[in-house]
Formats: sequence, structure tokens, C-alpha cells
Amino acid sequence: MSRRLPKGGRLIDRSKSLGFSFNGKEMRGYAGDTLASALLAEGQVLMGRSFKHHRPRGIVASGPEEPNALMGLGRDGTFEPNARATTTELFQGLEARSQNHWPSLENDFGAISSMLSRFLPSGFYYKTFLWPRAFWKHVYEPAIRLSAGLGKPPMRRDTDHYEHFNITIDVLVIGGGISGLAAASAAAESGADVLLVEQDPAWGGRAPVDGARIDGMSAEEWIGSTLQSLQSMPNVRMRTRTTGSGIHDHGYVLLHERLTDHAPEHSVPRHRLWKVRAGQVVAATGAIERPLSFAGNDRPGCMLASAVRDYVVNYGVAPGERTVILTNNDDAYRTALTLREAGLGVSAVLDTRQQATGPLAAAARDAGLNVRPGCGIAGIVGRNRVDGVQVCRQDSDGEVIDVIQADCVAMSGGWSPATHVWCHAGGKLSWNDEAAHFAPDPARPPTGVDGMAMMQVAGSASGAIHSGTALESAHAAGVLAGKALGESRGRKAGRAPAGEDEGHQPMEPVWLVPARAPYAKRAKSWLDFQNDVKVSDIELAAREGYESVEHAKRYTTLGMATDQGKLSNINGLAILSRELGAPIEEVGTTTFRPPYVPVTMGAIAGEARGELFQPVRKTPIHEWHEANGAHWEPVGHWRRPYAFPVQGESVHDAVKREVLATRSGVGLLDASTLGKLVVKGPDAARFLDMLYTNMMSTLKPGKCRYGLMCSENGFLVDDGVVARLDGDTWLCHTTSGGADRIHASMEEWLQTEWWDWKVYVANVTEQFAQIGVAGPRARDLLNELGPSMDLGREALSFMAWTDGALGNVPVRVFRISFSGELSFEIAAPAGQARALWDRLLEAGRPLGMTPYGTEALHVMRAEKGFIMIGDETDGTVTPQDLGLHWAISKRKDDFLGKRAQEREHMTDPLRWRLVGLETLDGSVLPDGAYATDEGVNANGQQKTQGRVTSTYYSPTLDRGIAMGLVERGPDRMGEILEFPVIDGEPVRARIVNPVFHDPDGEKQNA
Amino acid sequence: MPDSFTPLDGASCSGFVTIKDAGLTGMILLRADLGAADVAAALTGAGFDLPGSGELVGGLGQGALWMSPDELMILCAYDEAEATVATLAEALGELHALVANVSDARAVFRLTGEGATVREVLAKLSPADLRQNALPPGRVRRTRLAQVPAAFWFGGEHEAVLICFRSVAGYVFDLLSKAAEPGSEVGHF
Amino acid sequence: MGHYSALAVVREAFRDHRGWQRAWKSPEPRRRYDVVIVGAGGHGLATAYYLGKNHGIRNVAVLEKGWLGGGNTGRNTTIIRSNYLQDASAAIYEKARTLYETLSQDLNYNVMFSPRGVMMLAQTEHEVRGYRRTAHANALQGVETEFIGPGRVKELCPIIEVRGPRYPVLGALWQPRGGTARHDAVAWGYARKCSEMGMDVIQQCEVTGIRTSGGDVSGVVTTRGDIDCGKLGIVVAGHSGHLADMAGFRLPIESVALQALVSEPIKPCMDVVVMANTVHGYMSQSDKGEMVIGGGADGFNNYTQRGSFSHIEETVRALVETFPMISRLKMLRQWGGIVDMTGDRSPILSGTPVGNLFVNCGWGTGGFKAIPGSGWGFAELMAKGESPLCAEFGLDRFREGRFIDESVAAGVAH
Amino acid sequence: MLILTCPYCGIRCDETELAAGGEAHLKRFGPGSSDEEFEGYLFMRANPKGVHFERWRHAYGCGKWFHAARNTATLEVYGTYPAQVHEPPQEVLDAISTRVPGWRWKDVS
Ligand SMILES: Cc1cc2nc3c(=O)[nH]c(=O)nc-3n(C[C@H](O)[C@H](O)[C@H](O)COP(=O)(O)OP(=O)(O)OC[C@H]3O[C@@H](n4cnc5c(N)ncnc54)[C@H](O)[C@@H]3O)c2cc1C
Ligand SMILES: NC(=O)c1ccc[n+]([C@@H]2O[C@H](COP(=O)([O-])OP(=O)(O)OC[C@H]3O[C@@H](n4cnc5c(N)ncnc54)[C@H](O)[C@@H]3O)[C@@H](O)[C@H]2O)c1
Ligand SMILES: Cc1cc2nc3c(=O)[nH]c(=O)nc-3n(C[C@H](O)[C@H](O)[C@H](O)COP(=O)(O)O)c2cc1C
Ligand SMILES: [Zn+2]
Repeated sequence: MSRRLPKGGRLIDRSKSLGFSFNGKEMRGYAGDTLASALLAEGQVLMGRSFKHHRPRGIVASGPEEPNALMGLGRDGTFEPNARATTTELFQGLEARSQNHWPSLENDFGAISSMLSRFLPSGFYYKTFLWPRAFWKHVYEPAIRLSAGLGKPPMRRDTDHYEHFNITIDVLVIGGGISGLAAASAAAESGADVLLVEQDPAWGGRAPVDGARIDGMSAEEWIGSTLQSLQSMPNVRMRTRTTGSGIHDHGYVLLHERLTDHAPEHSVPRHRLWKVRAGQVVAATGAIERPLSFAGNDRPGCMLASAVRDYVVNYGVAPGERTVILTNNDDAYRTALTLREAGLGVSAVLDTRQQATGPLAAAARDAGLNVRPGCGIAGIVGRNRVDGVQVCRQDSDGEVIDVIQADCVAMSGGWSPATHVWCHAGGKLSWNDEAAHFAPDPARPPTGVDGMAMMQVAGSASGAIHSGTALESAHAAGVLAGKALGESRGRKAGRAPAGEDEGHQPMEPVWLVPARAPYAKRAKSWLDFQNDVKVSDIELAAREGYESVEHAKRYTTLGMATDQGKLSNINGLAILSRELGAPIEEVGTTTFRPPYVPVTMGAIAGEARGELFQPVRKTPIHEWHEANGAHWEPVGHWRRPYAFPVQGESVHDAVKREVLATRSGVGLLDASTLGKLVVKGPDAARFLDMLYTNMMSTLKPGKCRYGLMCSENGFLVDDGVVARLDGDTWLCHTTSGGADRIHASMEEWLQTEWWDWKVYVANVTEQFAQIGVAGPRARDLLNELGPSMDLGREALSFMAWTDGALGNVPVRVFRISFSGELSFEIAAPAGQARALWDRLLEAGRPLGMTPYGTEALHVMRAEKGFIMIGDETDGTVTPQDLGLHWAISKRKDDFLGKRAQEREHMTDPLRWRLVGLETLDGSVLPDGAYATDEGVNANGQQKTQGRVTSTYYSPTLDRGIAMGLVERGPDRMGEILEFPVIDGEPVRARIVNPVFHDPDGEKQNA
Repeated sequence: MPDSFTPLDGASCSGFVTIKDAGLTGMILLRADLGAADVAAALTGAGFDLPGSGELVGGLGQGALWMSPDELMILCAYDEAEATVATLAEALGELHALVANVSDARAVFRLTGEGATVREVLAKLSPADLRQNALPPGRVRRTRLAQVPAAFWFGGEHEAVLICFRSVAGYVFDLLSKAAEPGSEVGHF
Repeated sequence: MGHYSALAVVREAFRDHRGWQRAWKSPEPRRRYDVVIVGAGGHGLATAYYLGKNHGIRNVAVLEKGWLGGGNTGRNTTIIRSNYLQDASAAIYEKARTLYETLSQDLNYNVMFSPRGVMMLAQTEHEVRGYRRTAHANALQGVETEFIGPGRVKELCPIIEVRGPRYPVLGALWQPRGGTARHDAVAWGYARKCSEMGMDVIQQCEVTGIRTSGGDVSGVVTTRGDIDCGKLGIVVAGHSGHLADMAGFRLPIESVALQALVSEPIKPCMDVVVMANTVHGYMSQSDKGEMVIGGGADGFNNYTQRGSFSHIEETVRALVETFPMISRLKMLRQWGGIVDMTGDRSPILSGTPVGNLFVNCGWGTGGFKAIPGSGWGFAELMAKGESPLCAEFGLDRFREGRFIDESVAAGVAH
Repeated sequence: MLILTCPYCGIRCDETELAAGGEAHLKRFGPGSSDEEFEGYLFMRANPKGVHFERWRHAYGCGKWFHAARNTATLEVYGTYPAQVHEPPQEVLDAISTRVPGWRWKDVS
């Protein structure tokens, strides 16, 4: 049965009909419809099931506050659960499915829980499921979880993409109702740059529906002309479909813009997350109507009075043929009049106030409506929807005095300013007794970086519910926001627009209908529709001592659903205050947190997905590695070749081949990721002596020295070769991961501690690629490239460096070795590195030259007993632990870490120290294994006396080799330790010298 | 230097903004106390114009960017970088300074587009205030581009130059290309 | 207080749930207690509970400036695990985990401890080695863990993208008996038992000063009057520095905001807790259906319970990469807590320069899981002056260089 | 999200362009200091709920370290200044005193 009215619907375009489906059923609506209005128009009342009791649910609201009509939209890569039908714009082909039922929306098995609801009050699960103990994990929890959740999880990769957008702006106005428009105008007239955003597709907010007159025009006309004048101002920007999502400290605001949800188009970003740095923020977010608490208020057909009006006026849809209005204020009479005007039946207007004397009530009476003051609703007739209303006196315990046939209840409990965004960054509220709502307290605003107010509120968001006062407050807010910028732009805002409303009779707060409703009714009076929290639940919480509003929230889950209590919170805390006998302002609200409306995770991640998830740092030789089958290993943001398996070869075999080829011939390594820092100045020597544990000031130009760096806390943090370039210039190499960190730490010391020292540092890591050439034939290979300098044994001795050209590329050659072989590291300008690499490959082909990866590098260094930062060290290891005493200068008064290393525990003779480990059976010790000691400690844990830090199969020795830290290790050579292995026999290993290969270092000196 | 190549080797991408590898560029890092009169005299004496705080003089090929109170980036032709390093070193003589050729350490992009579209593409990735009056031609901004450091300036209203580290050139190129995809214009500035 | 059981719920159902009594009393403070605990978070309440239960000390008050459980105990991502590397940590967290297994029965309050399993993904070779090491250590510490391969990871948690592309999952450290618990219930359950034992849990009572005499603590000044005590335990997490200040000493602590967020609820699709330290994100699904997600900590001191959005962004980015399916879920709510970070990121359970004054703090980003063990050990320390569980967590360690550094094996420590 | 002005380049920086560096005006203790002094230098931190002096680096910009005087409870920033000083400049101290009557330098540390 179509509920579409023959005429009306200011937002729909009847000339554009759109097909969509709901639970597989084909339906039609119009362009401009929301999914909710289109479903209502198709006569669909039942929209879903509630969270806990699977109660049948229909639409309550017409905006993002909707708790019930949540849908699964789309399919596969565009599937989205929990989409609000009320904010989902209709498009051709939209697919929607209702949620939280099985097997079907109409016949839901889970609805049993509704019948058991008296056994399932708030918090029942804290009191039950206790025995038998094992049942919790295996029976109870699985059962609870089965009923958990609302929508289905999306299972496919999202086919859409998202982006971010950063702006700085003087004034951001959130909310494009008449107040937002007025505030934006005032701020813009003052000369400020203004961004005005509105979450809906249309401007104007409530006023066009509510029918205010402004400056002598209809609301719609005024909105049109104001929009026009705003658009003509060069300092104003405007966006619809953009929600003010979160206000963060220092005026940082997130906006969530939906670009294609209303017209799917996958080549365009689906959402855009705006990061706004705003000088001032104006909240013109309007107000949200409150439901009333009466028995059966959750039946499909019970709606907010304003929503009923919205569906009629905006979409030309009749939520009901015969509506009962239940109200405690004048505003709902507008709904009555609107319905009447649209030719729809209004069975009665039940006004909980003893008298209904305002002009709107009079107009309703004049229109022949049945206005019944002092009345409320005792109950709802009907199961899956409203069939009738039982009327009672408000001031009673619910004795039914009448039953009215009705298919819709339009309820209004008054309006609560939408203060969420005001509160996000610390703005406080105060209670207004007259209007019975919390409104922003201008004396306690959220403050910005200067400690001054960073927000203003405008219009009904400020509590100025009626158009006249709303516009005044909005204009003032806009002026203030413009002014607060300090730098007056020499312009002045015009006058405030004048709004006129009908006079109003004051509302009368009503938190329960009827006032003396007995338990049975209170247990059926819903506060939080989605989470099934009823009046009786809040009362129970209070009775059980969950008196703090925060306890009550968490005990009952009030306000924790996807609408975050936009409808339920105030009603809930009013009930709590009643139960506690404390005034509402003392009870207070729970904390408002971002986002205002849930934000898509994809939008938060923005562009950072897939290839752009994180930067991949590439060396100048990266492409070659890629083309030659590199097996990658992430190292920081770099990707380094772990090994180069050739066709059919396992990674393990590749490593073995690379090691053997290097040891017997020559290997080639891309070492470009090593950090390279130039340190220069009259105080550079002194500075490096502080940074390194070694003495760097005594290094001769032309020479290199292996250096260690400790943190001020004494632990080894980095190592690398330092070369002295000239009298006052050093080049410090760091680990691949260490370059930026060590550079930053050098700057930190120079800028914050020794700022009078004359030292400059430059990070030239990326200027130079570094290529390692290692192996007995290394020199032969380099000589093939016609070096411009002498690379002979004497001319370029071990631990020396020289400049020159190699294969026509300008290079610096360091004779250093991490593999233990004759080895050169060649630094070349990054732009020419690939050419050099190619030339080396070519020249090396006859020599059997083999590129090797990081794992071969690691194996070779382990064979030599060289430590590796991150393997032998883990932030708790000192150079002394590693037997590196030779690299710790005794002659220096001070260096970073020196004082720390003097502390009691650091000099403990029982510290674990570095040794080699050799399994008795030649096997490879497991990574990270611990050596056990006798007995257990005070906490019953097995005692240990050492652990493996690096362990490899050594191709050179064809057996397992390892290094480890062992209690008094170096003093215990030859002793045998036992390393238990998970699920296996313990492995026994002997303590040996950690240098397994060429202990005398003859090869590197070749 | 015939062997030299830029990390993106001439790549370009046309969306609503065109992103192009700006090619080989001479870049020299100079660290010295820019506020010291002797440093300023030495540099101007050798023919270098000094930009004020946050500014640039000249542009790619010849110019200088203000990087910090004690750091400039001197721009010159790629082939002249070594010679310029020598000139600078000579001019500064015994003064406390550090000069290094970093022409190969960075990637340089040219971004061109109609109206304020270039600002828009950058605003998708950088937190910098990109309003015209906050970053007019003649000023340079060092900032963050998504997850990496970058610097950029506007040559004119429709053109910007962006510099980032060499190793992340591919990442930055992909970021910019994505941000400039037709259909994702924002229309804000 | 009335015993909780299914039967009791049924009984009450037939009298409109009118018979339920208060879970805890709200007494006026008395003038003096043997022991005063400042801070009614999980750790403070558990300390009081074990003081009574294990040591017979029941003349105890727990003072809370706000609502009990409203600190970090009420705002954490509820991950419980004990697969720590260092012996001292493994001991106290494993003690806690074991106590969690029976806590619902002990407290007669269902804290919904859900030993669904916790996995920490290894996504670099470095992490693989680190977690293998932890697995070895755990085996000797009596903590049941296992290093599992990517196939098993996918089996246990099908929504993970194990193939990367950026950081393929190389394996995981798996603790099958780790899990989650209902955080609020932990505080409420302990409070109810404390109250039942005759202790006073006093809310809306802020400690504003600490009184000493002759170098020993003698009492506290509160917003509800002065209270004398024989011993004082400060258990106030992010506010520890502030309280130490009142007592005239400093702590190696900085208070920073740590954030978390939840998605809208969806049907169960994730049965385990997953932590991905390379990319910095962790996630589990609550019994209600939301994805519970932990964010990063700010690098600066902060008392606002709000953090910087960049951490939320970073976390969500990491998780969208690890669990591509969450891209189309929506963030429902984000919040922050003020955590107390020590110099080595391990807690402090210790005496102080003031006699009879003890501190339990520094749990930083990961103390929810420790609540029962910490309460057990700290109660012992307060009652007897020493406790093996606390022995290595003394304040002296910072002076001696005897750190308990857990960052060694894994990045974050939740 | 904090937004601080770098005193070196005058740019209002988003927190994501900065790196936080902990308490400012620490005095370094090296060899020869007592265990207590050294412990204090490395670990003991002013952790006030209120006015705090802290270090920041304009990491994505000019690279300079600077100090900020900031309130940890309200996040108000009283001023930023270069890090190469042993005490906050007078105008920053004055700014704090105006906003926090009765506050005095050294009260916190
Ligand atoms: C976002 C987030 C995620 C986390 N995730 C995890 C996790 O997954 N797993 C995990 O194990 N841990 C996690 N943690 C850490 C964990 O929450 C804390 O370590 C733990 O809750 C600390 O408990 P507590 O009792 O010490 O402190 P709190 O619960 O903070 O209690 C301290 C109490 O002291 C009160 N107090 C303070 N000052 C005073 C005063 N002057 N007078 C009286 N009372 C005072 C406070 O109001 C508060 O109630 C997380 C923390 C956060 C913030
Ligand atoms: N008589 C009553 O009881 C009553 C009650 C409420 C409103 N009104 C009427 O409402 C009008 C008040 O105008 P107003 O402008 O103050 O409120 P409004 O409700 O008309 O406008 C607020 C606008 O802000 C938007 N908005 C809210 N939160 C947002 C967010 N976070 N991000 C982006 N957009 C957001 C809404 O979609 C809406 O368009 C007057 O006409 C007044 O008469 C009357
Ligand atoms: C494990 C966990 C799950 C939560 N689930 C929800 C939820 O489903 N809905 C909700 O609104 N808030 C949820 N919250 C957040 C709380 O509402 C609240 O934000 C948090 O406890 C911090 O308190 P505050 O925001 O009042 O400061 C959850 C919190 C935690 C710790
Ligand atoms: Zn700066």
C-alpha cells in the first residue's frame, strides 16, 4: 500500500523515479528520497530488530539520531552494515537489507528473548552464568556472542577509496540551518574566511518544515536569498553532505564528507575526511527532539513528532493515516496541523499539560482537532505495529479511559540542543529548568591554544529554540567568532535577521507517561530503543547502587548504541535523577565523545592503503633487485633483498650459495641504506668523543674506525664505521634503521645541551649509494673497472678510505669488512649508482661474482663473531656485555652512557656476556632459546643463565653456529649449557669463542 | 654526468594537476649561521642572494631556499653542483660552515594545474596552511606530505615545485598522482 | 548483599526485581582506618580485596575522587595476556591471568573473563626472532604460549590479511588462554566484595593532601575531611605523579593520554584478540559485537582524557591494512585515558621514602590484565613489607639500572 | 591535536609536523654525579597537572628544538621559545603569571 501523498514533498523530484530493493523485494522511490522515506512510502513499517530483545522496530526519526532503521547496504566490496535509512539517500539500484533477525524480519527466532525479557534485566549477565565454571567459555559466552552484534560483517575488500583534505580557516560554522546561515553571514561580513558545512544534502534545517517567517519572507525564501548572498562572497565556502564529526583540541576539527554515497561512482573517492584548523568554530547544530516514555513506545509507528512532519513535508509521505499526537509542548501541534493540511487523519492530540492554551493549540482546535489536555498514553495496541492507543490521564497510574484507533503515534517530549560538538573538547553545559534541557554554558566554553573560547553556539543548539531568538543568537555568535580572530578586518556585520514565530505556551517536562506508571508499564517504556534499555532498567541500576550517571550508562548500556543516546540520554538521566531524588543538573550527563555520527574507518585511513599504506623507501638499485627476484625483507621503511633465489632455489639454498660464492670469489651487496652523517666544525672532534664510546678525535684523516654509540642510559644503541674526511670533518656511518634516529639525536644534543659548540651535521644518507664488494677477488674486480686510484694492499690499507673514480663514476672507497673477507665499500652519488652496479656486474661475470642479500651478510658477520644491533642488542645490553671493551675509551672523562654504566647493576659481575655457542651435534640452536640453570626462583619460574642472540647454519663450516649472552660467559669457555626446546629434547651447546671463521683476520687483510 | 638519472627518470602523470619529474637539479646544502654578518657578506660577495626567513630567491637552476636559521639549500644546474660547492667553500673560507652536494639525495617534482588545483592536491596530503596569503609565491614551506618530509613553493599560482627525499620519490609520485585523479577535485581554495 | 545466581534472577523476575540490594554501600568516611587505599580503580580495589581475603585486614577504606572504576579500568581495551618476556613481568601477569580464570566465582560476579586466545603477529624477521625468544622464555616461566605459522594465524582469525602486501604475516606468538574480560565488571565485582567484607568504598572523595609525622604517613586530607590511617597505598594510575607530589617525593612517571575506539557492533567475526605491533594496532571483538581497538599514546604530558587524533588515524590505518574488512565499518566512539608511563615502561609496586606509604603505579598502557595479580602482590607487600611478586618492581631499580624492559621483544605492551 | 608556533620559523605547526621531547630545562648529570642526581636527571620528571615546560622539535620543518610552556590540564599554550636557554624568557613567565595568578617559576620542578 503506497503511503505517498498525491502532492507535496519539497525535497523529492517526482519526475525521477528510482528503483531499489529491500530484503530482495523491488521497490520504487523518487530522487531526493531517503531510504527511510522511500520505504515508508512503500508502506514498509517494520525496519529491523532491536539489539537485545529482537523487538520489531520501525523508523523513529528523520535524521542521524535514528536508532532503529539500520540497514545493510550494497553487497560484496560495497557492503556496509548499520547504515541509517534516515540519512541514506536513495539511488537507482540501491540494495538494502534489514538486520538482526533470523530467519526473516517478520518471523524472527531471536524475538523469544523479548518474551523472556523479565528474566533479562540490565546486568543480568553479571549475576548469572557463574556455574559451572567451564560453561562460560564453552556454552554461555558462545551463546551470548551468537546473539551479539547488529549488522553483518563486510567480508570483502572495500572497492572504494578515500582521501583527506587539510585546511586552515578563520571560522568554521557547523550546521546549515537558518542559524548556521545567519552565523556564517555575520562572520563573513566581519571579514573572516568562513567554511559552512551541513550534514544533509539540503540547506535550511528545520525552518522550512516548521514554517518560520524571517525578515518578512517565508523561511524557504529567506534561505534561498541568504544562500545566494553567501555564495557571492569570496570569503565563504560551503559544503553539504559534510558532518562536523569531532572537535579536537586547539581548534582541530574533523569533517566527514560523503561524496558518492548518494550516487555510487568508484573512480571518485567515496568519503573525504577534512582536517580543519579553525580559528573559531560556531556550532549551529540545531536541536533534537526527545521521545516520550510510555508503555509500548517502541512499537513500529511510534515516531518523533518532528519526524512525522518531515516525512509529510519533505518527502510527501504519510507515516500514518490516523495519527495520535502525544506532547508536552506546543511544537508537536505543528505536526498535527501539517497532517491535517495534508489531508491525513489526526485521531487526537494528547497533551500531557493540564492546559493547552498556546496559539498553536488554538489553531489545532480551530482546525477541528481533538485536543485532550492532561492526557497520556497507557499502552499501545498492536504487535508488530501500532494499531491503537490506550489513553489515560497523565496524572494517573495508567487507568485506560479511552482506546483510539491509530496507526501512528507522533511524540514530542521537548527539544534538546545538539550540544555534542560543544562538549567534545571540554565545553560544559548548564541545565535550563524552563526548557528542561542542557544547553552550552557560554561561561565554560572549550578553550583553544590561547586559553580563550574557541567555540560559539548559534540558534537552537544554544537553547534558543524559536526562530526569532535563534537568529539573534546566531548572528551574535557569528559576530563574536569573526571578532575573536583579533585582527579586525575593518568590516562590520549587518543586523541580525528578524524571525517571527507564533507565541508559545511553556513546555512542561514529562519524563514518564503516565506520571505514576506502575512497574509493568515502566518495564515496557523504552529509553534506548536500539539497546533495549527501559525505564525500569535505569531504576534498577540506581537501586543497586549504580548511581553515578556513568555507572548507570555502563550497567544498562543506555546511550551506547550506534546513535550514542541522541534520543535517550536526557530521558534516561531524568529517570535516574527521579530515582535518586537528585536534581538533573547534579546527576549530569555522560561524556560526549567524537564522532558526532559514526565515521567510516576507510575514511580515517584515507589514502594510506595498499601501496600507499606506508612509504616504501627504495635504494637507487631497488629496481635491479626487483627484476632479479629479490626475496624482500622490510627494514624500517626500506625493503632490502634478503636473498636472490634463482629459479627453483629455496631461500635457504640461495643464502648458502651467496655465502659460499662470496667467501670463495666475490660478492656484491647493496648497502645503500646505511646511514651517512657528515659532522663538521671546530668542535666536531669533541662532539664525537661525547657521542661515541671510542675516541674519535684521534682518528687520522684518511682512516676509519668502528664506533659504538650508547644511550645516556648506558645501553648500546648503534654502531658503524666513522671516517675522518679532513681536519674538522668526519663521516659517521650508522645502521640502516639508525640514520634518522642518530641524526635527530645529534641535532638534539647540539641544540639542547651543547648549543655553544660549533658543529654542523648533514644527513647525506640518500646522496650516496653504497655498494659492498667482498671476497678474495674483490680487488681484482675493482681493478677491472679502471680505478683512478691505487686500491692496492698498502696504498689503501685495511680501515682506510680514498676518493677517486671507478668505471667513470666518482666514488669514495672504504676498505672495511663486515664479512671478514677482503672487502671494499664504495660510495657513489645515488644518481650514478645504478650505472656503477651494472658495470660491476658486468666486469664480475667472468669472476663468478654473486650479488648477496641481507641474510648472507648476517651469516657472514656471525661467522666472524661480529655483533649486530638488534640481534646481540635489545636495549638492555651494554658494550661491556658484548666484550667490546676495546671500543670503550678509558681516557675520556665523559661520553653518553658512561655515567650510566657505572651504576650498581651495570657493573654486576654476574651480568650475561657474549660468547660463541656450538651445539654438540652440529645442529642449529633455535632462535631465542634460553639456557637453563638449577632450580626455580621465588615465583616458581625455572632459573636461566643465558640465551641465544644469533643462530645460523654456517655454510662455511657446514654446521650450526650461534652467539649468545651467558652469565659470566667469557670466564666459562668450554662449559656445556643446556637449551630446552619446545616440544623436543634439550639441545646441548658448548661455550666457545664467538669468532668461528678466520680468527686471525688474515682474509680481510689480504 | 651522463650516468646520472633521477629516481623517477622523467616520469609524469596527468590528472587534474600534472605531476612531472623536474629532472636533474643541482641542490647544495649549506649550513652556517645565516644571521652572522660575516657569513652573509661572504655569501653575497660570492654572488649568492640570501632569502629571508621562510622565503626563497630564484628557483630551480639558480636560487636559494631558506631551510632554517642556519641552513640554506642552494639551487643550481646539476652539472654545476660540484663547482658551486667549491665556490661556496672558498667564499666561506675559515668561517664555520658545512657545504654538501645533495643533488642526488632528493627528488624534485613540478606540479601544474588550473586555478588553485595545485594547492588542492597538496592540501590532500599536507597539514600546511595552503591559503594563498599564507603561502604566496616567494615563500617556501617545509612540511609533511602524508608520511614523509617534503618542501614546496609556488612559482606562480598554477605551478609548484616539490622536493622530497630520493628513496621515497616513488611513494610521493604515487601519492600526488592519486590526489590529482580527475573527479576528486575539491573546489575549496 | 545477596548472592548472585540464575536462581536469584528468576526469583527477582517474579517480584519486579525489587529485591536486589545495592552492589556496594556508599558510607560516610570514618575518622581512621588501618589501611587507606587511594584510587578505586581495578588495582586499588583488588588490593583492598586481597588485604581482606588473604591477610585478614578489613578495616580498610578505598577513596575515589570520582566514580569507582572510572579511571583507566573503565576505559581500556581489556586485553589479558601474560606472554611477557622478563621473568618478573611474566610472574605477576601470569598470576593475574590465573586469578582471572576463577575471578567470577571468587567474586560471585560475572566478570566475563573470556580466554579466547591472544595472538601477537610477527611481521618482520626481527619480530619472528623476538617472539620465538618470548615463547622460549614463557615455556620456562610456566606461561603457555606457542609460536604459530601464518596458516594457523589465518585459521584462528580468518579476517586477517596474512599476505600483506606490505608486511606479510610471518607467524604469531599465540597465547591460547589469554583473552578479554568485562572491564567495568572487574571493578564492580571487587567493589561489591570489599563492601561485603565491611570495607568502605567511598566515592566522590578526592585526596588533596597527605599527612606525615616523623617520616611516616599518618593520614590524608580529602574533600570529605581528614582521614587517619596506619598505612597508605597510592593506586591512582595517571595521577600518581600528582599524589607523590603531595607526599613530597617524585616518581619516574609521566602522565600521557592513551586512546581507544570502538566500531559499531557487527555479528561475531573475530574470535581472538590480535595485536599487530609492526604496524601499531590491536583489535578484538567484544561480546556485544563492537570491534574494540587500541590506539597510540601521546608523546606529551596530558591530563585531559583526550588524545591527539593522529593516533586514531595511525591505528585505524594499520588495522584497515591488517583487516581490510573493517574499511566499511564505522568508528562509533573514541576516548582517552591518562596512563602513567615509567622510565622502563614497567610498573612500580614499592615502598617509598615515606614510611608506611606504598605506591602501585606505572602500569601505563597495559595494567588491566594485571589487576588481580597486582592486587594480590601489593596487598602482600602492604601487609608484610615484602612480596616475591613485587620484589623486582621497586623504585630503587631506576637508580641501580635494574630495569625491567619489555619493549625488548615486542613494541607495545597492552 | 596541539598546534604550536615554532619560534624559529614562525609557522603554526600541526602536532604531526613536530616531535615531542619531554620535560624542558633538565640539567645533565654525567660522571662524578651521585646515583640520586643521575637517577633524577634520567627518570624523575615534573609531571604537573598545570603549567609545564616541555621540549619540541619542528621535525618536519626547520628541524629546530624549541620549548613550549603549556598547561597539561587545559592545553593552553603560554608561549614557545628557542631551546638554547636555561630558563624561560621573562615574557613567557609574565604570560603565565597573568593567566595563572600566583604561579611562580620553579614551583613545578
Ligand atoms: C585506552 C586504554 C587502553 C588500554 N588497554 C589495555 C589493555 O588492553 N590491557 C591492559 O591490560 N591494560 C590496558 N590499559 C591499561 C589499564 O587500563 C590500566 O593500566 C589499568 O586500568 C590501571 O588501573 P588502576 O586501577 O591502576 O588505575 P585507574 O583505573 O585509573 O584507577 C585510578 C583511580 O584513582 C582515582 N584517583 C586519582 N586521583 C585521586 C585522588 N587524588 N583521590 C582519590 N582518587 C583518585 C581515579 O579517579 C581512578 O578512579 C589501557 C589503558 C587505556 C587508557
Ligand atoms: N519550536 C521548537 O520546539 C523548535 C525546536 C527545534 C527547532 N526549531 C526550529 O529550528 C530552527 C532553528 O534553526 P537552527 O539552525 O538552530 O537548527 P536546525 O535544526 O534547523 O539546523 C541545524 C542544522 O545543522 C545540521 N547539523 C547538525 N549537526 C551537524 C553536524 N555535526 N555537522 C553538520 N551539520 C549538522 C542539521 O542537519 C541541520 O540542518 C528554527 O526554525 C526553529 O524554529 C523549533
Ligand atoms: C571495552 C570497551 C567497549 C566499549 N564499547 C562501547 C560501546 O559499545 N558503545 C559505546 O558507546 N561506548 C563504548 N565504550 C566506550 C565508553 O562509552 C566510554 O567512552 C569509555 O568507557 C571512556 O569513558 P568516557 O568516554 O565517559 O570518558 C567502550 C569502552 C570499552 C573500554
Ligand atoms: Zn620551525
